[in-house]
Amino acid sequence: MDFRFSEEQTMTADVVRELLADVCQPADLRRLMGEGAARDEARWAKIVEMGLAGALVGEEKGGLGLKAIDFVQIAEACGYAGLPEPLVENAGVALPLLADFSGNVRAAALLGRALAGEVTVTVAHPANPFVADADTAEAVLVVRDGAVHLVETAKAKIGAQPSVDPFRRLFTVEFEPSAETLIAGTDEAAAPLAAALDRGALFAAAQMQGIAQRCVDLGVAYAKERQQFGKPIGSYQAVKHHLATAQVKIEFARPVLHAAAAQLEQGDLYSRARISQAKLACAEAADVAARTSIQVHGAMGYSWEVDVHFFLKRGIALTSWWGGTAFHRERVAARVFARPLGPEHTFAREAEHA
Amino acid sequence: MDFRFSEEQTMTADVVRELLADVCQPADLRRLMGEGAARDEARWAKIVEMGLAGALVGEEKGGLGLKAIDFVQIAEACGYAGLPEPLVENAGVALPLLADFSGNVRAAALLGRALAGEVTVTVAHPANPFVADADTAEAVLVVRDGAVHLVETAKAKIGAQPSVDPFRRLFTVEFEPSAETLIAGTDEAAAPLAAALDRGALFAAAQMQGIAQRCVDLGVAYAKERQQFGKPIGSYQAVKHHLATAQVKIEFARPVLHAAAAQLEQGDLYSRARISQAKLACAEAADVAARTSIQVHGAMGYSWEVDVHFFLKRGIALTSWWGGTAFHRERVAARVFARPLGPEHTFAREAEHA
Amino acid sequence: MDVNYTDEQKAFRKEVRSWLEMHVPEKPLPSFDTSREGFEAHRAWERVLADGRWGMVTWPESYGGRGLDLIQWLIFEEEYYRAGAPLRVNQNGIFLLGPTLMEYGTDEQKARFLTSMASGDEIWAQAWSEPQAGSDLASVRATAVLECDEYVLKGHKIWSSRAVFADWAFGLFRTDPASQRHKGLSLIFFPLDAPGVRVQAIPQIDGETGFAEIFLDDVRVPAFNRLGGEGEGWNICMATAGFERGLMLRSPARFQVAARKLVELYKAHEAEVEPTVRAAVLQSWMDAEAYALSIYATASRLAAGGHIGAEASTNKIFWSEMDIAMHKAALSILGARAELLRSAPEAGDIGRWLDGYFFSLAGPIYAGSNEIQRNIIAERMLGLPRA
Amino acid sequence: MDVNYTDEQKAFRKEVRSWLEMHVPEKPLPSFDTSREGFEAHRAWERVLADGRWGMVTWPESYGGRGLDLIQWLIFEEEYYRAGAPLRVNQNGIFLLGPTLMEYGTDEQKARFLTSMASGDEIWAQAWSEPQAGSDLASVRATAVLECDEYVLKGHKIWSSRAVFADWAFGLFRTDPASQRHKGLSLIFFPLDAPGVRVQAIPQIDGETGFAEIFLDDVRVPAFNRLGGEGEGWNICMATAGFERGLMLRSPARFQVAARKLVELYKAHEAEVEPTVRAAVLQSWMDAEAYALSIYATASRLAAGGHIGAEASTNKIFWSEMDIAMHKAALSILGARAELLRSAPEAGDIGRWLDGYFFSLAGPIYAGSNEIQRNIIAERMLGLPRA
Repeated sequence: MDFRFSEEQTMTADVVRELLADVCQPADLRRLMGEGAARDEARWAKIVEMGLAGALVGEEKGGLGLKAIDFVQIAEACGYAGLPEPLVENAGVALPLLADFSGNVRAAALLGRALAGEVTVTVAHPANPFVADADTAEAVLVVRDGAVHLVETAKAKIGAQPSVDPFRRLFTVEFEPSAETLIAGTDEAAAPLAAALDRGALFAAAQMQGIAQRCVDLGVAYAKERQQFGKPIGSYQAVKHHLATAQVKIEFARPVLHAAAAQLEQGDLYSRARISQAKLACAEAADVAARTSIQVHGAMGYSWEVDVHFFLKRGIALTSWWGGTAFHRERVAARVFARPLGPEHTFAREAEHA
Repeated sequence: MDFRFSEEQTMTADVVRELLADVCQPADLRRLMGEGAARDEARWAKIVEMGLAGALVGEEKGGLGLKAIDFVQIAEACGYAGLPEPLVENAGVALPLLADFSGNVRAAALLGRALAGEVTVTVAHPANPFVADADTAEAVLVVRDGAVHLVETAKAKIGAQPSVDPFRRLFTVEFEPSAETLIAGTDEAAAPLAAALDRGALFAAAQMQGIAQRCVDLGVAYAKERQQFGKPIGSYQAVKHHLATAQVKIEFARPVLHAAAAQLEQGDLYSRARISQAKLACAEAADVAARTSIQVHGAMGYSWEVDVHFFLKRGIALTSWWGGTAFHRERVAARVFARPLGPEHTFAREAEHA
Repeated sequence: MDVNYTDEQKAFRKEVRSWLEMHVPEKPLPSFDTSREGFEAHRAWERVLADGRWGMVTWPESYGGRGLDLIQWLIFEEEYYRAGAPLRVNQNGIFLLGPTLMEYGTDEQKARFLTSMASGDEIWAQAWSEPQAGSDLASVRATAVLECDEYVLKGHKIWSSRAVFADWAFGLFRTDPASQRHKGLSLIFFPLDAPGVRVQAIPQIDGETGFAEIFLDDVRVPAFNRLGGEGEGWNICMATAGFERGLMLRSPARFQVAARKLVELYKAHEAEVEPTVRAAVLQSWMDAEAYALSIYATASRLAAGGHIGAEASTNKIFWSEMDIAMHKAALSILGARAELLRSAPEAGDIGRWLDGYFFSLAGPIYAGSNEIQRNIIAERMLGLPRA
Repeated sequence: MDVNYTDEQKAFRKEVRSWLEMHVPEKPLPSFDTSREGFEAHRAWERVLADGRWGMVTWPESYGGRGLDLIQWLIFEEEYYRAGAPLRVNQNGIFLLGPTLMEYGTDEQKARFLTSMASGDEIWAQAWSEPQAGSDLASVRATAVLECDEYVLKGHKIWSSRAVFADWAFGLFRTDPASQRHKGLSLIFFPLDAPGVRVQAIPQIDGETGFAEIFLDDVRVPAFNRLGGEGEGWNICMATAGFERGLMLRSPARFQVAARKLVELYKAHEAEVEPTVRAAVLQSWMDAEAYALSIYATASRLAAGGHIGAEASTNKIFWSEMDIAMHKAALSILGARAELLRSAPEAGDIGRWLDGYFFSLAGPIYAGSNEIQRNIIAERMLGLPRA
């Protein structure tokens, strides 16, 4: 039992964090928005160079063989930066799912190109009504009646569903299911799809955790600088207490998020409840932090000039992404009402209670 | 349309308020508690003298013929004072209910004595699991299978159910129902019992409104006096904001309470929803105000020495008295989901929509 | 206490309702904040209202009103929102400045400004804040120097609602250069097309541009444009702000209509929605009703000759928090669709809830932040000592 | 990161569990705050614990401990609460003063006080607050004057937990009469039965008397009873308070057991309870788990040589608010029965939820009010300027 990240885990995340601090500042986001482009190709090239596409794909399949716990801080960093490019959805969810079907020739071939960073893949999972980044993806893993189809986007009908978040690119995907598109039947697909949902929810939570901290940081920076009644507004108790309340939410979402990441591979009722708890806790932290930050910014908070709105919008979107509040609360309920409770079960796993 | 109290309404309430300010201060409560007596006979005599027992009984039956709107501020005053004696339950609920059955000889005889202030009556209504003040009451109106029985307490088995609130005297009542005890069959009893519930809930709400204001007032008085870090704690923004938040709850419970009182006689889905809304809003105000007051009192708030605890406890008790949160929320839902909504329906009544 | 409408009030409601049924545009007008076209469409609507003498029913007939009391105003507002009639583009004029003009203006000023305000011929922006004077409004730096019966205005105003397209604005200026804080400020009107005025829109979080910055560079206006005495600006402005927050800025009917729509949205999605949302929906309805009832209480008191008190502050806190809660409930119901733009093919019945949510987030901030309001309540209502 | 217990840790859990199964009293002990009998029963239990060397597992063996790390301490606590073992009557000693003594005490002081503390032979009260020194602890007025190797103590302490029946107390005294605020304070121990000490119980809202006032009138204690240097009391006391709030004062296991009981209560009444309560029950479980995980993170960091930081403040806010929410949820489930005393015939399974609720209301207040904690978080964690 050592509930701390290893040096290696922290170092990898630091590298991503530093890169994003360099190339993904609000000014960069504004520039991209001005250009109306789907993604910043220069930034994406740098991210691809880091070789993280195969982070969660087993080494025997050409990936890095990392686990969710190794990737969770990277996803937090993406949230903190408001990264528009699909590092999290591609490397965190789509590729490990694709790798689960690498017995299929088409899947294996696509995986090779995706691991090399040549293309990205996205997922049309029943947990989400839309598909993210389908316009820039080479192919979509589509679930249809429980089975998984691999569909080249070029052969599908992609319909844009514009989001209020200028960097969320959502789509509906229509295609003709056939024996050729099918890569996994219902039975074979069930476990990988459940794992994909777990990863999707976990990394959405991680991004919201990053968003929450960014919102507090922006609020703190403004509160130190902005003067009213002859003092920085950050010296008023009301402003302090609002920001402290948001930070407390963040502090107690963090260990849940990290435990969820550490337990994800269990793939049981316990780990799923923990992931869902993390999703709820991080969404709450992001919500409180974003609203607090807007409030602290005063009238500025309502303007496009201030950066908080990027994070407010992303937080709203991710709250319902990979399952909303009701969905995740029920996953928690499934564990709470059906399994033993109490202090000795904090890190419980199904096997021990079988 | 004139949503203000008449001078007469306010004057009557002022008289009660002044009497209670005189004879029902926390020091009086502490004295009574020390004596372990059911009620303060001297104080009760003064209350009886005011002739309010028949407030809500029609003039043709020997009462004052007042309406709920005339009595609501009196109930608020009782809450504010933490009055132990059953003015509200006797005059506000039991006697108007008894008067509804005054065609019955026993009921009529009892009503006469009760109006004269010789005895009190209490109600065993299905909305409450217990009966208040059965030990000092002459008789209980008991509902059994929808019919109403009038039972002399001397002939019933009274079991004490001690409450954390030293001045709430709760009981279970057992008796032998018979043709003699029966005073109203199911059909005849339905409307009077519904009206009793409405009055019970309304006046419980009114008492909680008084409790809420008392808690804020106690907190304010302490915050002005108590010094920390060289200043009265009431000059700190955090303390101010807590108390202001509680006061806002009170300000927006008040018009709901008064509208509910004004509409009570409608006896329809609209007035019932308004009464239930008042119950919920006043309970919320009392809860927030009591907790805030305890918080403002600091460590003192946790001690028996400080008066807030009387009001905290009464507030908790009244929150579930004459229907709890779930019950009243469903009465609101019955109106919201089944009747037209919108600004033109603020003072709607069933008849207009028939 | 009497919660029944009089026959006269009932007849009035009927009259308003039938007039609105005949005149309210069938299709919603385009936003008055995003295009000149939308702005002018709203101005045209103001003229239609004025023609029917519905522009400001509480004003004296001589200024285009009907001399009605506040209860009738509430009835009018209820019917106005019930009918889904357009937002009032001139709200800064008719709800904020108008009542203040009525109280502090000279007869000449009233004649000059009120009639054109009620008719929609002149639409007003407010110009309270400056970059360094937000919550701390008393630290206004913009100056007005009197030169032979003309003020020369200089300064930088910000968060001026409607200023992008409006005709006139009113704001605080320091007329005594040696003065500090609340003293030496005057309330002065200026035309937004005067030489030296530059207006720049502020893009908002919801993509609209309802606010603007105003740069004033030696703008000359006649001294006639000063409301009240020199140096009395702060007190007059507080009276305006009190009235704004207290009663007219947020008509209760607006929230009752929003609550009705929320209930409709909930009913349409009841099967998919978790039970806690149901409680939030019911709470929203209750809050909107509580707010309406509270305004009825205030209006009854004012109609009987009372004065507005700390309701200004309690109302502000209540409606701004209710507005956020209502929109959050709606977003919960919409779930994953909440983030879509209304133009998205799958948007369905998402309506304007998300924009409304962003807008609601500003509620605790503008018209005096809720922090300031809580201080006011604590100090003026509860009598707690100043810091 | 490794969230699996080692074999050694598993074996330790097993050992704790089986010892507790054999030794925990079958019937709950009477409260240690309401009677001497209950107090002595708890002291006896402390002696049983000490005999098994379970008094304070993290302490060195020389003082009756087992020299275990904080993860093992957590496992012990989990099993302790799981077993429903008695509350620790000596928590002021073992959780607060003990660790501080270990860090700042001389060898002689450790030998004198730690062993008798671990054995339960000496039960400790804390004596932090004074009537005029609550949140503002630095305004302590009690004095200690050194006279030939003895301190003469004078003053009035309040809100001393356990002081009614305890043997010893520790508190802050002004040793430099000319000093102001934080300076010139020293941390001094005194026996509660010394001549000149008068203890008076404070009846509490829940009817218990866990707190007392202590009046000190020329109480003489040897200078040996001062912990740390003269004038160092404030810093030492802050270290104690940090540790108290940060880790030991509220064991996560306590809340996890409460959450389990809440879920059981909910299940027993599911049919009668409205759906919003279900969400509150689930939230309580989640919060208790979040708190436990957060303590695991801190314990792991400390076990690896790290220091406790602002967790002290964030933990305090979190557990105190969680505690209230949990009890409120329970009261919602109990409905009209919530107000009954446990002695009422109809009380049924109401348990101690109402008492617990009253107790929880004090949570945001004691051990440094949550207002103070938010200031600390804002200033020390977030770097906001002091007022």
